This record gives sequence, structure tokens and C-alpha cells, in this order.
Amino acid sequence: MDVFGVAITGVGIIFLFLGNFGVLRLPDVYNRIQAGTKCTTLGAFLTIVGVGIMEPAWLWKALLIALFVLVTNPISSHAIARASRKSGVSLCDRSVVDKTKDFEEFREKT
Amino acid sequence: MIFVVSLLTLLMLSAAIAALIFKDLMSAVIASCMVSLIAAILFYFLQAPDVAMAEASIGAALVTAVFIIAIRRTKRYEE
Amino acid sequence: MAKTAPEASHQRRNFFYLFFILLIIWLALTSSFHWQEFSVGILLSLILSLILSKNYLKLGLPPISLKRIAFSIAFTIVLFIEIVKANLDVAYRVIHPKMPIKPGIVVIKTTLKQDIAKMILANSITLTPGTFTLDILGDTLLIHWINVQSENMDEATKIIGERFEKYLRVIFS
Amino acid sequence: MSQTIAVVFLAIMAIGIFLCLLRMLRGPTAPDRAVAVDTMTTTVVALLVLLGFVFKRYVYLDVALVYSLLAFVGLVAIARFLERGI
Repeated sequence: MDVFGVAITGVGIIFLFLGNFGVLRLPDVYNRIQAGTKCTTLGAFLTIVGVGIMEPAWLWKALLIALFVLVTNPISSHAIARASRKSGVSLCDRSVVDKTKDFEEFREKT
Repeated sequence: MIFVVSLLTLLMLSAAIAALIFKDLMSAVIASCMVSLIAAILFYFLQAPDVAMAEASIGAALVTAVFIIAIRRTKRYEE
Repeated sequence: MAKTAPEASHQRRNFFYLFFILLIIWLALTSSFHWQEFSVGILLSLILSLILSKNYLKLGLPPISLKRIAFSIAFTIVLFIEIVKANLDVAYRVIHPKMPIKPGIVVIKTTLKQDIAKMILANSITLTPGTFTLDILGDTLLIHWINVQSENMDEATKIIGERFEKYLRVIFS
Repeated sequence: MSQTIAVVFLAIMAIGIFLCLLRMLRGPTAPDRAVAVDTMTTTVVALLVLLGFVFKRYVYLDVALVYSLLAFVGLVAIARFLERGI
């Protein structure tokens, strides 16, 4: 059981590290948010659950913390992404399509 | 363990210096939020979880909100 | 103040949902089944859900049934598989030396009506491979896609939204 | 879990925090820095839970619980301010 918990924690930490690395490496804000949300959510989830498996008395509280992370992380990232779009951060040069204009027209119509 | 603690201390120092030299006050607020994040971990290493909890709640949530209200009342960029 | 019959039953349903959620959180927080802790938890969640159940009326939570529970469990499993796939995808794109990304912003439509269903859909889209919800207005969602496969709205809706929507449509019908 | 593995895990997470700090220092706009703080918050929550396991104290989990709920409030405040437009 101990080895299993250590393995899960290790995988979670590798994902956390990749998320941080992606935040450093990718070209513009939106891509960085993608890496910073997805990888860190699963990484933190696996790390916390792995600690809960290694110490069975802690499992319920660990699951509660993991649930809070799973719920709050997409919401805060979404708030930041929306703020960066409203404050006018442009896409990077490699982007292929931008349909934001359609959306703004739709907003004015309703 | 000493490697982790010394690395985190260096990170906290550089974030604090960054908060001092940024001209954009919003970025300075974000940097000071980061300082209090790392300070919470360091209190944790010093076996003081209650202080870490106070640092987390006050430093990350309350002080940030107060600074943001202050910036909204004045102006964002420093000359 | 007089209430109509459907509104009263709706409030009763919200009360039970809130009561069970608060009780489960309390049990996870204390992690003990001693009768004193348990009774304090029941008392606290009873008081809180009596006070707060009125605030959740406009969420439009559906009544509980066996079919909805089965579909919720299936939805959770599908979501978890998609989260793991998303992580492997992002990890591949980050590690690869040339960074094979093709980012863009597209618009998709949804057929869901309730606010809470739209919120769950938007958060699920955020956690699935390569897509991220930027904004939502009515039944239109603005999506950032890290590897654009189709610029057409209907095709994009089919690729991105359909795999969750077919579960959520049953749960919130 | 032996002490060596724990120290290696903690060191990897500390280096990850260092990468976030680099993005915070380099980021051209304010939303970039906010993204760095957001990523770092989640990393720090995981680090606090792992550190509580290393020290074998059950009480330490409470700090992670409070942190995962309250850092969210600060980030949403920052995002609301950026959204209004300057």
C-alpha cells in the first residue's frame, strides 16, 4: 500500500512540474492558462490522494481538500482568462482563427 | 531539506525585490501576494501552523483586496 | 407571504440537497463517527440549510431519481478519463521541442437551459483536452482551443460539447 | 515513505515554484503574472499537504484546507479589477 501511495504521489508531482514548466514555456496568456489549469489540477489531486492512501486515517480530509481544489481551480482560471480578454491581451502570432468578433456582435444584439 | 528551505527563502527575497521595483502597481500587488504564499510555507517549516494559517488568510486574501481597493481609488501606474 | 405549490416543493428539495451536502462535508472534516460529533453535525446542517435553502431557488435543481444518479456516476467517470487524457495531451505539447500548437478562439452553442448545467458544462470543458472556456452568454460559449480542428460552429460544437452534453441533458431534463 | 524520497519530491516542487516565479518576473502583462500566481497556489496547496505528511501532524492539513479556499478569493479580486479595464 505504501509503494502504491508513493507512486501516485510521484506521478502527481511530475504533472505539477510539467504544469509549471508549461506556464514558463508557452507563448501567450491563453495557452499558459491551459497548461496551468489542467496539469496542476490533476497533479494536486493525485498528490493529495496519494498522501491520503499512505496515511489511511487522513483519507477523508484529503479527499475534501482535493474536492475543493477540483472545484475552485477552473473557476479562478476562468476569471483570469475573462479578465485578460476584456483588458485586451492579444493572441500570439501562431494563432489560426479568432471568432471573438462574432461573439461581441452577438452580445450587442441581445 | 536545507536545500528546499534555502531555495524557498531566495525565492521569497526575489519576489519581494520585484514587488519593490515594479512600476505597474497591480503587478506589485501580485508579487506581494506571492511573497505571502512563500512566507506561509516557511512558517510551516518552522513548525508554526497557526501562524501559517493567519499568514495565508490575511496575506493572500485580505491584504490583496485592500490594496486593490486602494489602487482603484488612486491610479495604477507609478511615474 | 403565500407561496405557490411548485415553489414550496422546490424549496423542500433544495433543503434536502443542502442538508446532505453539508452533513457529508462535516463528516469528512471531523472524520469520526462518535455520536456527539454526529449530532452536532446534524444540528448545524439543519440550521444552516433552513436559513440558506431559499437562496438556491433560481439554480433549478431537478428532483432525484435512479436514472439521474446512474447518469451522474457515468458522467463522473467520463470526466475523469477526459482529465487524464487532457493532462497527457498538454504534457506532450509542453515537452515536445517544437511545441505542436495551433491555437485559436472559436464559438460553440449549447442546448442546456439551467444555469447550473451551463456552469458544469463550462467547467468540464475547461478540464478537457485542449479546450478552455473564456466567456459565456445565453447559449453561446467562447472557447480557446489549443489545436483547432474545425472553424465551423456546428462541427466544433459536435467535437467539444457533445460528449458531456448528452449526459447533462438527461441529468437536468 | 523514506526521508530521501520526501526530500526529492519537495525539491521538485520547489523548483516548480521557481519556474512560476520566473514567469512572474518576465511576464509582459499583468494577467501573465496572475496566471503564475494561480498555478503557484495549487502547487503550494499540494506542497503543504505533502509537508504535513513528512512532519506526521494531522493538524497541518487544516492550513491547506483554509489556503485552498482563501487564495481563490484573492485571485478573483485581482481578476475583477483587471476586468473593469484601466
